[in-house]
Amino acid sequence: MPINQFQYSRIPPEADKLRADVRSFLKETVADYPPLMRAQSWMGFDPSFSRKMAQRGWIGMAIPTQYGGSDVGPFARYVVVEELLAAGAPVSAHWIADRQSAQQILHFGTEEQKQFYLPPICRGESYFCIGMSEPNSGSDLASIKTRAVRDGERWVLNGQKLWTTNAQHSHYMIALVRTSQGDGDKKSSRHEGMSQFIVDLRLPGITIRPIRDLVGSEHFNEVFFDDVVLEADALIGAEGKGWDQCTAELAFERSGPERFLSSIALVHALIDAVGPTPDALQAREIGRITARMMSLRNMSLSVTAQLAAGENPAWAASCVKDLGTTLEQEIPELAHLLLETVPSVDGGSDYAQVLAYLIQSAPSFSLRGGTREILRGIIARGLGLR
Amino acid sequence: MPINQFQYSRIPPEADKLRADVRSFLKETVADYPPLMRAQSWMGFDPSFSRKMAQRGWIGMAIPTQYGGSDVGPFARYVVVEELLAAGAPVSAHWIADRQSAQQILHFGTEEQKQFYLPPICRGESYFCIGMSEPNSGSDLASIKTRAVRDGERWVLNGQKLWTTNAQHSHYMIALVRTSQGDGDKKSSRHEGMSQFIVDLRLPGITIRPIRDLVGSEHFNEVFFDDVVLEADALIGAEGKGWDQCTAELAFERSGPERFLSSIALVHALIDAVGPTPDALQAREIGRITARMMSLRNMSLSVTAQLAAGENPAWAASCVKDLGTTLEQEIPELAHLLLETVPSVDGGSDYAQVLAYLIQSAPSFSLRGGTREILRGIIARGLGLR
Amino acid sequence: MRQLFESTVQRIFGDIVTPASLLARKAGEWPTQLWAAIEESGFSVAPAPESLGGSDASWNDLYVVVRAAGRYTVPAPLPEALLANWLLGRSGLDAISGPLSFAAANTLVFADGKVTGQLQEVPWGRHVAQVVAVVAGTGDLPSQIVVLNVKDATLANLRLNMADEPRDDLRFNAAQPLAFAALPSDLPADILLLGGAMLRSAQIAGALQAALEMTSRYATERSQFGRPIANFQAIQHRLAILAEHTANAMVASEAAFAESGDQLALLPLMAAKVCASEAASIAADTVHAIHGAIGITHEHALHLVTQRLWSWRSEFGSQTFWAQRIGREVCANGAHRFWPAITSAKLEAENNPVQKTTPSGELS
Amino acid sequence: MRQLFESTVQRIFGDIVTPASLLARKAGEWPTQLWAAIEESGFSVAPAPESLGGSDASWNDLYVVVRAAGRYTVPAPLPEALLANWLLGRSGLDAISGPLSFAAANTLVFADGKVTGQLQEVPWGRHVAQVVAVVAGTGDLPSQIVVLNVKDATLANLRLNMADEPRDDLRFNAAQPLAFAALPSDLPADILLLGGAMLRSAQIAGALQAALEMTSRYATERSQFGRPIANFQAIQHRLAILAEHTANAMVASEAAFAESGDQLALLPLMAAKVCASEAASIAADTVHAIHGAIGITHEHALHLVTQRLWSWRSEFGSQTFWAQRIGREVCANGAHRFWPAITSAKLEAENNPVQKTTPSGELS
Repeated sequence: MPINQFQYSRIPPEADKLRADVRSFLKETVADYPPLMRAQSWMGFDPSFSRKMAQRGWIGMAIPTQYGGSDVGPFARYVVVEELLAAGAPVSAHWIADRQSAQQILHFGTEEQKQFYLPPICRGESYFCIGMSEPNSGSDLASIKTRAVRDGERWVLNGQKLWTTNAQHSHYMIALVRTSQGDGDKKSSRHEGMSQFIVDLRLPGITIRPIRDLVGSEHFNEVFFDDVVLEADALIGAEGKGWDQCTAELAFERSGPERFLSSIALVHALIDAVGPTPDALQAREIGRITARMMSLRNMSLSVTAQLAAGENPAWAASCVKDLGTTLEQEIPELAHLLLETVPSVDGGSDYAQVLAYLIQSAPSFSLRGGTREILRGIIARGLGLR
Repeated sequence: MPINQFQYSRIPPEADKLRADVRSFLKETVADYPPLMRAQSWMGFDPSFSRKMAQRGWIGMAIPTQYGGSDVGPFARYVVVEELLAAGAPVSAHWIADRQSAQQILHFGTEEQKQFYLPPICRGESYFCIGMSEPNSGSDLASIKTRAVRDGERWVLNGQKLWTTNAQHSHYMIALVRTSQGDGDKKSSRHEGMSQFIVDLRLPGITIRPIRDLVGSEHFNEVFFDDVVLEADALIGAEGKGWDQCTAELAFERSGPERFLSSIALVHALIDAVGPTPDALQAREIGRITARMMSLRNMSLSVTAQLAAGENPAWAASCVKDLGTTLEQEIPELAHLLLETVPSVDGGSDYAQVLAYLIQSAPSFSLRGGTREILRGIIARGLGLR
Repeated sequence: MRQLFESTVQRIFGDIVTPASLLARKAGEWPTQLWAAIEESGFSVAPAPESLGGSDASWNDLYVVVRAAGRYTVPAPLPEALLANWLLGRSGLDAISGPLSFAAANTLVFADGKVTGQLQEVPWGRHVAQVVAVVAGTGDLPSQIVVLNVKDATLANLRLNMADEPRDDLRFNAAQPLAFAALPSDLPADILLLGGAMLRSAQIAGALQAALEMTSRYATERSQFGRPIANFQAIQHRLAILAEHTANAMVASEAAFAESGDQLALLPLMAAKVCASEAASIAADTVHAIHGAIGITHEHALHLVTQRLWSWRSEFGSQTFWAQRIGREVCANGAHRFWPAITSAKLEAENNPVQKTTPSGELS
Repeated sequence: MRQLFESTVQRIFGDIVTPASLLARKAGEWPTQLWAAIEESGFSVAPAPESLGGSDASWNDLYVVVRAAGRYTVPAPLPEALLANWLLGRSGLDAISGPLSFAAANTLVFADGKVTGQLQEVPWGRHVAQVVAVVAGTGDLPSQIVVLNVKDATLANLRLNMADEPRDDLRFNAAQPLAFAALPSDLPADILLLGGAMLRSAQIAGALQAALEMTSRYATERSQFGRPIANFQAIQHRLAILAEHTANAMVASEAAFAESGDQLALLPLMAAKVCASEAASIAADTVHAIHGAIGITHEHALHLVTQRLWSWRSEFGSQTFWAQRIGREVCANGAHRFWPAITSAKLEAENNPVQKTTPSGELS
């Protein structure tokens, strides 16, 4: 049974030592942030903050030093990342580049690509987005239609990406597109013929249109490619292997502390609003949230240990993501039942505003990094059910 | 949208007048029952209690007077039934006969069958069980294999029924069996070729074996038919129409107060155990149970009004059953979180024993009258989803 | 009457309150055209007696109006005006057809003909002309209903609920009420909180109908993995559960209105707010999960419904607030009075008239 | 050590504790053969120091033993004996290899060398020979650990949990303890309640593994509507959620054991009992729903697992009990100490050493 992959793993002491440094850095930098700003956490975009982090060696911690990283290993990175998220630091600018894009370039890129892309990422100056979803593709990524066609040494890119987080602020997109014939509708070839490209978003023919969401923020974008000409070295990894390259990284995307800490700003606001003597209902729910956050962190660390040992914890990471999303989405639902504070926007107490923000953000938690249906399908497969 | 079928309906005053009579009858008869006995409610089997009820005209209330019923209509019957269930009266002996079998005989039986079967039912002396499920059929009733084969004027019955409630105490079974060729596996004919028979359980060739359940009770039975010879008049309704006849009655089976009152003995024990000054958690959960029980009753009465008006509320009845089961199963789950009483058997407080009994009975609530999957499939069909 | 009401409000709302017009509104904006249509229709004064300018509409008649206000996500204090005018009528005061709201909570003191204190979380407080409140009685003095002129108030702590509906505090300093009268002795002092909860339960029921319809339709239109997502069992089950809770909230809120007359039906309305609020939570979760990313964009109409569900479930007492109030009373009464409370839809009055110490039907 | 432990207990349990033997047992019956095997293996005394008759096994080593006791639904107080012997060892008393249990709650008074009062809900109380309890200190007197001879007791309020495991009260009247010693000052007086909760969290984790395995297998073997029920999306999703909660309970309970040494890891063990108890509820619901009617028959082994899940989730503090204890402490500490508590797995000691007033690691 894959369930036995879950074994308790402590953070090694040398990694845990970093924690004090990170906390004092956060005290200097974000201590005065208002709660509503902290609530945005890894959706908060602040290049100057990213550069400050980079100066301390906290971006590219899993990247070799020859490319500008500090190569201190996954647990040290874990400590830094969880402290940032718990404090609601604005990490969005470098987030995708640090977590995912740099890893992909490191694993699948050429030496030239590594030397070109990785150092600025590690300096906190180069930001990436991920071009996966398209109109009508949703969870069904194999149905994408954006296509790159060879033109001599180059490629010509046409199509459209949708729901691309931070595209309007990013320098590059790593895009998954079709490079061979077939329209993706034939069952046999659904996952074949896709490749990944690093697309410089300043190229001619690219139009980026931000999408306003229900709280008025603009995180998502539509990105249109109209005869965009890509040089040969825009291809990353092997032609036709884009799908495999994407899925290989999913365990990183699905098991980190961002998978159970998205609502922590509300937990903080709630504890303050309830005060030191909770009633029986408030005590139970706050205690339950505490217990589940602790144990989810232990699940997440268990996956980190598997990653550190070179194993493939794709199954376990799906468990962390799905259960973590459950907690993140439950927290605002529980909170609104514990105090007679009507959530509010454009005025009201800190608690009322953080509550309103997280109630409305919670639906997006299960969109990022694989819907629940996808994750549960993966888990069921591991149990031998399909 | 079928959702508009749900309209609030009051119990008519003339039906509600019965309530005081029933309450004083219950005061005389069941006031001294210990809580654990009340918890069994409609699984409690007591022929003398059934006969007492019949003497008051409270069995066969929806049966015409010419067949021994009191024909006072569905709301009057509703009042009597909900009072019995709320008090935990032992109604099991006549329950199926009164709720379902008498209705089937009334609607599909010949005049001779009505005259023969209905009066003893209304006297509380004739008990029925329902032979539907078989080994490996479960929710998939169309896959049953028990078969009756014509032999001149008669039928010869062979096969096996499973999970037949009260078979060991009943006089008759209304059995759904195959009467034409085909084995039920061909999609086109899955619901065809089935007929219903009233099987006298004293006939030669019938073996009844009670099945012990996880609390040590024996409600379920296996019933074996080995060349059982049935007379021509054992067939009820039209040959080959057994499936339609069964499904026509399901609204009665799925919308009554037994669909949300199965755990009421635990609510009573819980309120007593909590005492007059609940804490914030206890108050909320007890209040929530109260609110949901009230509103489920209103949903159930809304279906009763539709039945009374001659409509077919099959869709709405499925909603009542599924949501009612949710409440019935939630009550023991909530209760065990409200007091630090470890549930116990073979000793312990009334509350501890009622809690243990209902925790262990709750799984069966979603087996009776259609599993959740079946009910939700019906509801989804009504919403136009399939 | 009820059917006429329903078809009339549906026509008014259907013409004016289109999703496109709602999405184009500015946050907290007053709907001038819509309110004019409401005034012209006479709905907002309907619950008052004819002698006081209304049309004697019963709560049972008005249920469909309030539910439709939820279903069409009507951005105006029509439900609030109905309750305010009902209370004015019960107290012998003239109905008010202009923009009208009420405050369920306040810190008012009424002395020497002047009112001082604060009205809290007044729906549309910054826009309406008049507000109704109850000044709680002290000692021998009975509670008073007052009608206050918003022009006399200082606006404070302005805010919007998640659906951009204004919820504002109003401060009065020795303001003279436009009208006042003693609260009828058969009404509890928190009648506006109770009534507000009843209104919201019906609005939620209407919004649930809209959510169920929109999402059932979307599931049959949207395809993934080569087939409509309505084909997936997980989607079917979630929508089935949503339908069950929608039915539950509809029947519970209708019961509260239908059993209300000169007094409000207290236990039914509390139960309705508990069930509707819980259904609202389930619904918002379900419909966003099924719609996916498109559902959280501003340009899609789904959030018009879900932002109201998220807001209304908390307004005028959350599920917890009313459940605790019911639960405390149930426990105080003991197990033997539990079932009689369910069948009589009253916690105490009918079942134990001797021990009754509060006004008829009131729940302490 | 841990791997050797795991393979050894699995062999013992696998040989003796078969589903057939479990189903054939009488309610509350003592497992003579099984206990003999346990004594022979030396497991029950393992946590005591070698000098006192044990083998110095750590809680981290013993985790797999306790979890296996849950997984194989072992009908004997082996987990209880482990905790009792650990506490005896910590107090310098000899380990006990005979049938042994403990009482987490009691009303004992220890004066003039005699013990009077009642032990409550002692696991297997009617069958064991000796019971360990902590007599709470009063004033300057420290708490005392006492070993009591069951022969000196009157059995009272005998009962079984849902899995037919005895839970009995024992009354003592001026009984002389078989041994006693002062409770080490670094241990809280409710150490047996805390330890009991930790044991049950690991037993639940083991039972969850069994439930997940049995039910995943059943779903692939059982067909309805012409295909294995494992093909239905609703079944897949429910088992996926069960797997998530099983993983959660496993890691949470393992963390509690791994972080426990001479003291128990208080916050981790409370969190483990909260998570494991919640997982137990989800699991019992899920596996019965998937098994259908066959699962509630006596002859099917499913109830061996679910009756333990239902019982153990309530024993030594329910989910509510421990969650409230954590929640009260979290609120008292304030929001700024919430995240440090998560990362240090301590509610107070490390994060605020100055204000510490209770013994190290203790949670009031």
